[in-house]
Amino acid sequence: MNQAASDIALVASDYKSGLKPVWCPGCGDYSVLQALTKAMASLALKPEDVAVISGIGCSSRIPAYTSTYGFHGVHGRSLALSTGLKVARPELTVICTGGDGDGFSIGGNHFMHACRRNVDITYIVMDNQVYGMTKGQASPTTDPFWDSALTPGGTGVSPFHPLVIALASGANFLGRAFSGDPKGTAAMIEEAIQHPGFSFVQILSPCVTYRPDQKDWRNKVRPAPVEATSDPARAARRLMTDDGFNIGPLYRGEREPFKLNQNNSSTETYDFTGQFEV
Amino acid sequence: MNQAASDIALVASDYKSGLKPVWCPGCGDYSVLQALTKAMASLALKPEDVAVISGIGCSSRIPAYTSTYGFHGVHGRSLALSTGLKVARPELTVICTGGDGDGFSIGGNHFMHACRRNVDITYIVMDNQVYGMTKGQASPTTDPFWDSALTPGGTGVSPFHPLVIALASGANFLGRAFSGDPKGTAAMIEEAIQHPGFSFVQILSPCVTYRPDQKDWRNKVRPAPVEATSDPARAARRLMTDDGFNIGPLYRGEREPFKLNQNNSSTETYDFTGQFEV
Amino acid sequence: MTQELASSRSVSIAVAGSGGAGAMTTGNLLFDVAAKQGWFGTLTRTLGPQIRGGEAAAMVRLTTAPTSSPDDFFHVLLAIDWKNVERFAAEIPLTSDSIIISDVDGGDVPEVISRSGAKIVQLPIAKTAKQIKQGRPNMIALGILAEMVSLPERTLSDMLEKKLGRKGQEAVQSSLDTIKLGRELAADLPVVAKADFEQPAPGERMVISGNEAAGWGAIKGGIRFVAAYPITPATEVLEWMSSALPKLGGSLVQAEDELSSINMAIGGSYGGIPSLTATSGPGLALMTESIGLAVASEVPVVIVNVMRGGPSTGLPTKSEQSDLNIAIYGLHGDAPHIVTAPMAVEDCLFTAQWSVHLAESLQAPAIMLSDQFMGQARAAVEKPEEIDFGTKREVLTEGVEGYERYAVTDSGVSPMAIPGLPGGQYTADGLEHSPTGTPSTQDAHHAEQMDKRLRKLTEFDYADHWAAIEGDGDIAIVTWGSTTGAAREAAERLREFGINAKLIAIRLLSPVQPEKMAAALAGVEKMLVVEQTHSAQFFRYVRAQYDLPCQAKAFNRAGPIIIRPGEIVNEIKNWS
Amino acid sequence: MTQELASSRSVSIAVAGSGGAGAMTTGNLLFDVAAKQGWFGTLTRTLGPQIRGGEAAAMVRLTTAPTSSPDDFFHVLLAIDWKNVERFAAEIPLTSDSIIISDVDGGDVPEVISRSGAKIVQLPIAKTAKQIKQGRPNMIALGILAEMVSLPERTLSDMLEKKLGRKGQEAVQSSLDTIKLGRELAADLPVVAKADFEQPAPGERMVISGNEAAGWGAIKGGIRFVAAYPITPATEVLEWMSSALPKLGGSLVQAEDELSSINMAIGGSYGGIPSLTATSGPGLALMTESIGLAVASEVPVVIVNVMRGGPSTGLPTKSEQSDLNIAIYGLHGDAPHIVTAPMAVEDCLFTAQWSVHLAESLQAPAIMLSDQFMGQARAAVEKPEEIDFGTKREVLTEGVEGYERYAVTDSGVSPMAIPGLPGGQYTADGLEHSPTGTPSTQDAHHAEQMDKRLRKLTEFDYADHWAAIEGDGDIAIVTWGSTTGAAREAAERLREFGINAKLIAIRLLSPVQPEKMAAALAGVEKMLVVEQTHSAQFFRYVRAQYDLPCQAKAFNRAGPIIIRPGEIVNEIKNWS
Ligand SMILES: Cc1ncc(C[n+]2csc(CCOP(=O)(O)OP(=O)(O)O)c2C)c(N)n1
Ligand SMILES: Cc1ncc(C[n+]2csc(CCOP(=O)(O)OP(=O)(O)O)c2C)c(N)n1
Ligand code: SF4
Ligand code: SF4
Ligand SMILES: [Mg+2]
Ligand SMILES: [Mg+2]
Repeated sequence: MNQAASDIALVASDYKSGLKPVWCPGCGDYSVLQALTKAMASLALKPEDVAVISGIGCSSRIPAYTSTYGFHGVHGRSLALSTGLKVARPELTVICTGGDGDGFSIGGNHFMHACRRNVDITYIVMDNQVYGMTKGQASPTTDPFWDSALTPGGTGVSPFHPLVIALASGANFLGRAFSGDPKGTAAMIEEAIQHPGFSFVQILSPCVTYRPDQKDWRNKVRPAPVEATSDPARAARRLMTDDGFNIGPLYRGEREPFKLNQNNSSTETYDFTGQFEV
Repeated sequence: MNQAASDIALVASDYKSGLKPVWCPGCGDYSVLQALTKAMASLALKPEDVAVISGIGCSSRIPAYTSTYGFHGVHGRSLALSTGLKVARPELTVICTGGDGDGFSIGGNHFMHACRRNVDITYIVMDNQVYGMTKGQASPTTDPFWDSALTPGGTGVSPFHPLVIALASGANFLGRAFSGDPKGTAAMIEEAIQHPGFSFVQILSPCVTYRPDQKDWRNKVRPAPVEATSDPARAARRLMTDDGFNIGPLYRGEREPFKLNQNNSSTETYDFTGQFEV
Repeated sequence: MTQELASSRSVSIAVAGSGGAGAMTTGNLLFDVAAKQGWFGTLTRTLGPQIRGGEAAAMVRLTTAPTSSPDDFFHVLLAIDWKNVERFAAEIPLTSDSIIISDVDGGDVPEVISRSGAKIVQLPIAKTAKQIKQGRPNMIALGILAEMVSLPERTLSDMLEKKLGRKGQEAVQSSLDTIKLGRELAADLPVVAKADFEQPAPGERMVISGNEAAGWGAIKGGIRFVAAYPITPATEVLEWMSSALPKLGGSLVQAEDELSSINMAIGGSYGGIPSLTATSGPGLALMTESIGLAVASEVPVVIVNVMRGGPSTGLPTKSEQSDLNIAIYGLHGDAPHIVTAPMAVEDCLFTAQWSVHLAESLQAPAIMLSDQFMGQARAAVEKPEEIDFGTKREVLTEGVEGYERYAVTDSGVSPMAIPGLPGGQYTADGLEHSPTGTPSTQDAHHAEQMDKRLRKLTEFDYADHWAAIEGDGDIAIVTWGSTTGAAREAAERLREFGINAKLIAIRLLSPVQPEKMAAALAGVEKMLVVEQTHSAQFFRYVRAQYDLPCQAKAFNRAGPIIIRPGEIVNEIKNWS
Repeated sequence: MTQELASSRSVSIAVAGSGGAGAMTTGNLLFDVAAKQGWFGTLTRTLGPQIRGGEAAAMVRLTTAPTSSPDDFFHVLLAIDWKNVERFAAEIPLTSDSIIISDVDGGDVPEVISRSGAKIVQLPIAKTAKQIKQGRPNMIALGILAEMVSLPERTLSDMLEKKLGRKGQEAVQSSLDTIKLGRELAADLPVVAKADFEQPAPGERMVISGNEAAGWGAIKGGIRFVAAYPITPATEVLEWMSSALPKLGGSLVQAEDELSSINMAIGGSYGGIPSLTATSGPGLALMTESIGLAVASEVPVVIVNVMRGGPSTGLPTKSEQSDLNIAIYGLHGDAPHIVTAPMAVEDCLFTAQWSVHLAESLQAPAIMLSDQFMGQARAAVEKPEEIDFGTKREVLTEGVEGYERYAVTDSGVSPMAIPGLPGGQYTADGLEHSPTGTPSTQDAHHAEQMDKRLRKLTEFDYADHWAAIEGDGDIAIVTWGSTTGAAREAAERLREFGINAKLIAIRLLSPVQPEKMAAALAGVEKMLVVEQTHSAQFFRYVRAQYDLPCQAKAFNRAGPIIIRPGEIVNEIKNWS
């Protein structure tokens, strides 16, 4: 981006790199990119102070489509990259992104532990209930009877509930958005970025290629009937009976975020010799 | 074991290999071994039809101390070993064992997904809220302010709640036991083995060496005030407010277990040539 | 088609087009019809970066006798359109003898293509297609190419019926009509020497991909349990097996990650059921810790690793042989295990079956290194013969007092008790152990178990499956994996030039076979080590592991441009 | 002590005892007091299988000049008791010249020990200890040994005060009294030639472990962020750094596993903060996929791998050099990176600092291979000099239009933008990419980025830090890591025998240095490659990577029995 740009107000398109996405026409992730860039513009974040981190998957291609710093890492490890970056460089805004396979299957352990650790990062998962990139296998959020070449007739395994796990693990902000509503999604991302500690946003983002049935989502989603609570037990009760289509902020926690390293002065010296004297 | 042995009733000691444990004198894991062997005796399991699987840690040494089949695998992967074994050999009783570090830190992803998958195995975690084997670092269940050489002053991270995560992920039986009560622990293991699907038993098993403060547990534990429920939402409410010292069965689920492979006849042949004709 | 352009025994054709143009359909139909006619050959494809439906090219080589080599150049490049063709132009080498066929309304031939000097023929492809209702340009293309290789109408229409039948009779008819117009267009080609082609060898062909063949071979070898985590380009091995296994009472579980899939497979095999997983570089990297567990605990397990371009996520859709190092050396500690590699699409069948046999017989993990090129290629080959390798896992058949799971035997293999057997109970362990399996840090135990685990591999009789050794001469082309095809064709061509070249293509990469290699190298003065890596991994491996009685030189290149026989011929001719 | 038993410049003493006997306390106090007196040397320990408090032996070598070699035999084995001594008897070699000191009431000397033919001296250790209130046999042992090496009373009592002071004056006094009785008991030893010892070189000693030295070196090199997952024998690197880092504004995070720790470190470093993680074999295996990411995305990161016995969980408390292969070859794809190895406890400091310098300068991962032997040994050494390697990470200092993160430069190093810099925004990628970082599967991009990533490593000037080359002659001992000590001592002894032997100990294992190696090998006719592996990994590595102008032979052995200088001397003497 242009150096002068930071003096004038930026709009969503300033947060796009201009690189043409590899996504299929109609993929929900286009709208997520739109929403993310809009949220950054609303918050007037300096692109150079933001890092968008991801793993591997269609959705994980998003960093390169923004004009911020980015890191397209390996499959499943985006939260670990994000944690290291944020702890080492607390002044940056760190946004971790990816898919349901990346985040909840191979990356499931980091998801749980990132929630617990409560480092001040925002995690955006584009949930399409499928492995898009590898051409259509079941992900943890896939319906047990969804047929695929790898698991004919379905996995038979009940779906993973990311919001419940995040809550039980200690995430500090939870929300669900639908990519078909980029405005609402942008607002949600905006709030998530601002909320201290670990924020998690599940975005229902249809895969038009391997899950054409998800066209239906548009008719299923609805605003969550009640305001987000800050009481974990109440949030748990709500989320456990939630059918997956309530949209909006669902939990605003008040946990103390992880204590970040606030002093990176590497010019200081310290003599350790004394420790090794006999 | 002696071949004739299967004709006469076995007692707990018949399920011990006689190998001297490497554990420190007073370690809680001795009582877990006692309870496990007692449970197997009560169920009159044939030692040759049982496999006790583990990862790495003090607690993970338990398989070799039993007279059943055993597998002391690598750190954190015991549930994957167990799943493969049970799916391939459904007629065996598969008992997975290990510690809080092995199961909830490095093994956390397999824990979540094993709960979801609901394969009929029993998972016993000897929770001492510390990495014993590597000489005293914080585990996921450790208090945030517990001081250690690796995290002086504590990790500052709120503890992982294994039973809540197990419930949220879909485990079918949940219980908590205290190794100081080997009889109750044996009864719990017995029930867990019998319960269909994935059963998880958290056993508070003190580390006398690195957590001498856990002597206190004896005074803290108490029987759970209410009967185990089969309603996940109710169980969630209870577990989320639980202080970690309620002992007993806490949830008896009714989910359909994972459909195991019921036909291992490898003598059958099938001609696939037709698939590749042009 | 002139003699210079295509030999009478081989023709190579590329069909390119942007997303939706249907180039792959054209290529696949052309290939299937040719196979039905008795042609041998290979079809590979190259894709743009789009997740789905972007530009693509089908690359077909048809031959009258079996071969797994690509040719040096394409005789024909047919471009349905030119969009983004620069993304893979380098993968479609042309000469001034080649013919470029493109749409007269499709714009100029891009410079990356035209600089080859190939003859350019512009035909009214799109316009002609419009003459038919729902007529598509890619069917015009198919007609042109079918005419060029003299494919009979009848075989083509039968195939169309078979493949497009479910779209309804109207669609089939429209395609046939369009193809017909294409055939007519071909008449306008400058020289089309149809009659020159030899008849392919008689017999029925089978069309199979390397990934399917690997899955099938594994099942023939006895695999009945698979744990799977998808990854390009290995997914098809798993997908094929998921439908095939239940037919034989086997099963497949989708795992949460590769750490899980390898351990599930080890668990199944510990239970006595031959087990497998398949992956590619990044997944293999995640598995190495647990493959080491299989080494130490002596549990057989097969890992099919379909290589793609590295490092890191690298080039997931492109081929390379650069996982050789990790497959051989990637386990921590001294961890002897088996590494095999098929040499061609159809050899995936043999080598997978053999790999299961080795893993089971030796109670050790076997990594089979396939690659994207052969894994995802479709090959027209002869139907396979039935093979039976005989011996299987040595199991304890009756319980014994004081059973020693890791007994130090002469062969190094110790009878394994399978859970369920009374009196066989033991605990498998990844810690170093005494013969009973009890953990031990004693030098004597470590030394004897290390010796035993190595000995069982080195003492085994691998018969002559360890390598393909063909021809004789003082020059050897030493290679492995999918470059074998090109190396074999190079050796043949060199012989035609009067240079006696020997082919040594290694199927068993680990353990090494020093005596057999010494015999193979007897009389060889120069060896050219051919491989598709950037750092000459195979060359260094050969130097490290074998005493070389001759000069050795590497001819290596990273992916994605495959090595072609003419390049090898040149290397050898210019080696003074 | 006779001249034959211990040279006047070196004495080796082992103290063994069962759990609770306090053998380690005796060994540590003896060592610290000797260090205070100006002795150099090393203390290592060996343990039984118990998690804590089982049988143990402290193995001390004291020398008057710096050395990192073990001696061939122990001059003295003092056994407080004999329980389970067979578990590590092989690690304490004795000769008929050695002295075994044991308790007269402690039963017969076990056969594994007595068969050495060493002189056996039985003293009333336990009984004498009982003369003092709370007197402990291990303090009698300390008295005996202190007398044997002429340690002054005053230094010893000061040290006791320092180490046991917190237990109260009474405890200290009781210990001192017990030691005194031990000293008196030593009078009954057959020959104690105290006066024969040379004075150690003047100057103050520092006592440090390799793991501490590695942590300190890393911090000197600039590491300010560490991600940690504990594993034996690497945990102390992390534990030491966790307290040290905050003093310099750095921080450490405990990760949930090694997959996380390596990625956290890469994340921190991507943010511009030099970052590190430490692990051992099993953990390194889990990290290789992501180390490959650091290669492809060109992010510096340091991985300290403290080797233990393999394969699999193996022998966590024993030393081996068998992670060489995985460190060099364990990444999938062609993934050039840095591998270094310190040669001794104190060299962990230098090599760690240098490894950070290399990783940062070359924007690549550096794996430093330490091992259990040097990592957990305590060494009495000279205080280190300050070193400054100068140049650091090349960063973009000002934003530019069209910034190319992966610009193809002559050096191969491209200026890296650090988040926060306006106009430097880019996306780091593990997929192959164009110079801007945009994913690309094009051959031209792959080739140029592969060349660049290799070139930046091969073109760098490693000065003469790449190896230690000492002496001259037509025989070379080529080695690396902690066997360097023994190799150096062997070369010295050979020179005394009139055989000119050259030491080549390699600190930079990757990238290879062909020209420097050729120069080092000039005139060498035979090289003995010495290493602690079962499969001669280093020997094969040397053959693979270097053109050897001479005969080469491996002298290798798996752990846990370390290689001793006399064995190397014999190998060379017997090499006809
Ligand atoms: C270690 C490793 N295993 C497997 C893969 C193959 N892989 C790439 S993306 C992907 C799944 C992507 O699914 P998701 O995260 O849901 O993203 P989507 O494509 O649906 O957006 C897999 C399995 C890989 N790249 N690396
Ligand atoms: C891959 C790997 N990482 C780290 C280790 C080191 N390690 C061994 S046991 C252990 C933790 C054990 O803790 P826990 O499971 O709670 O068992 P406990 O000893 O407390 O019973 C660790 C980190 C290892 N063996 N392998
Ligand atoms: S495959 Fe699905 S998720 Fe991937 S780009 Fe296409 S529509 Fe989007
Ligand atoms: S260290 Fe703790 S957990 Fe390990 S054996 Fe000792 S008491 Fe038990
Ligand atoms: Mg997805
Ligand atoms: Mg524990």
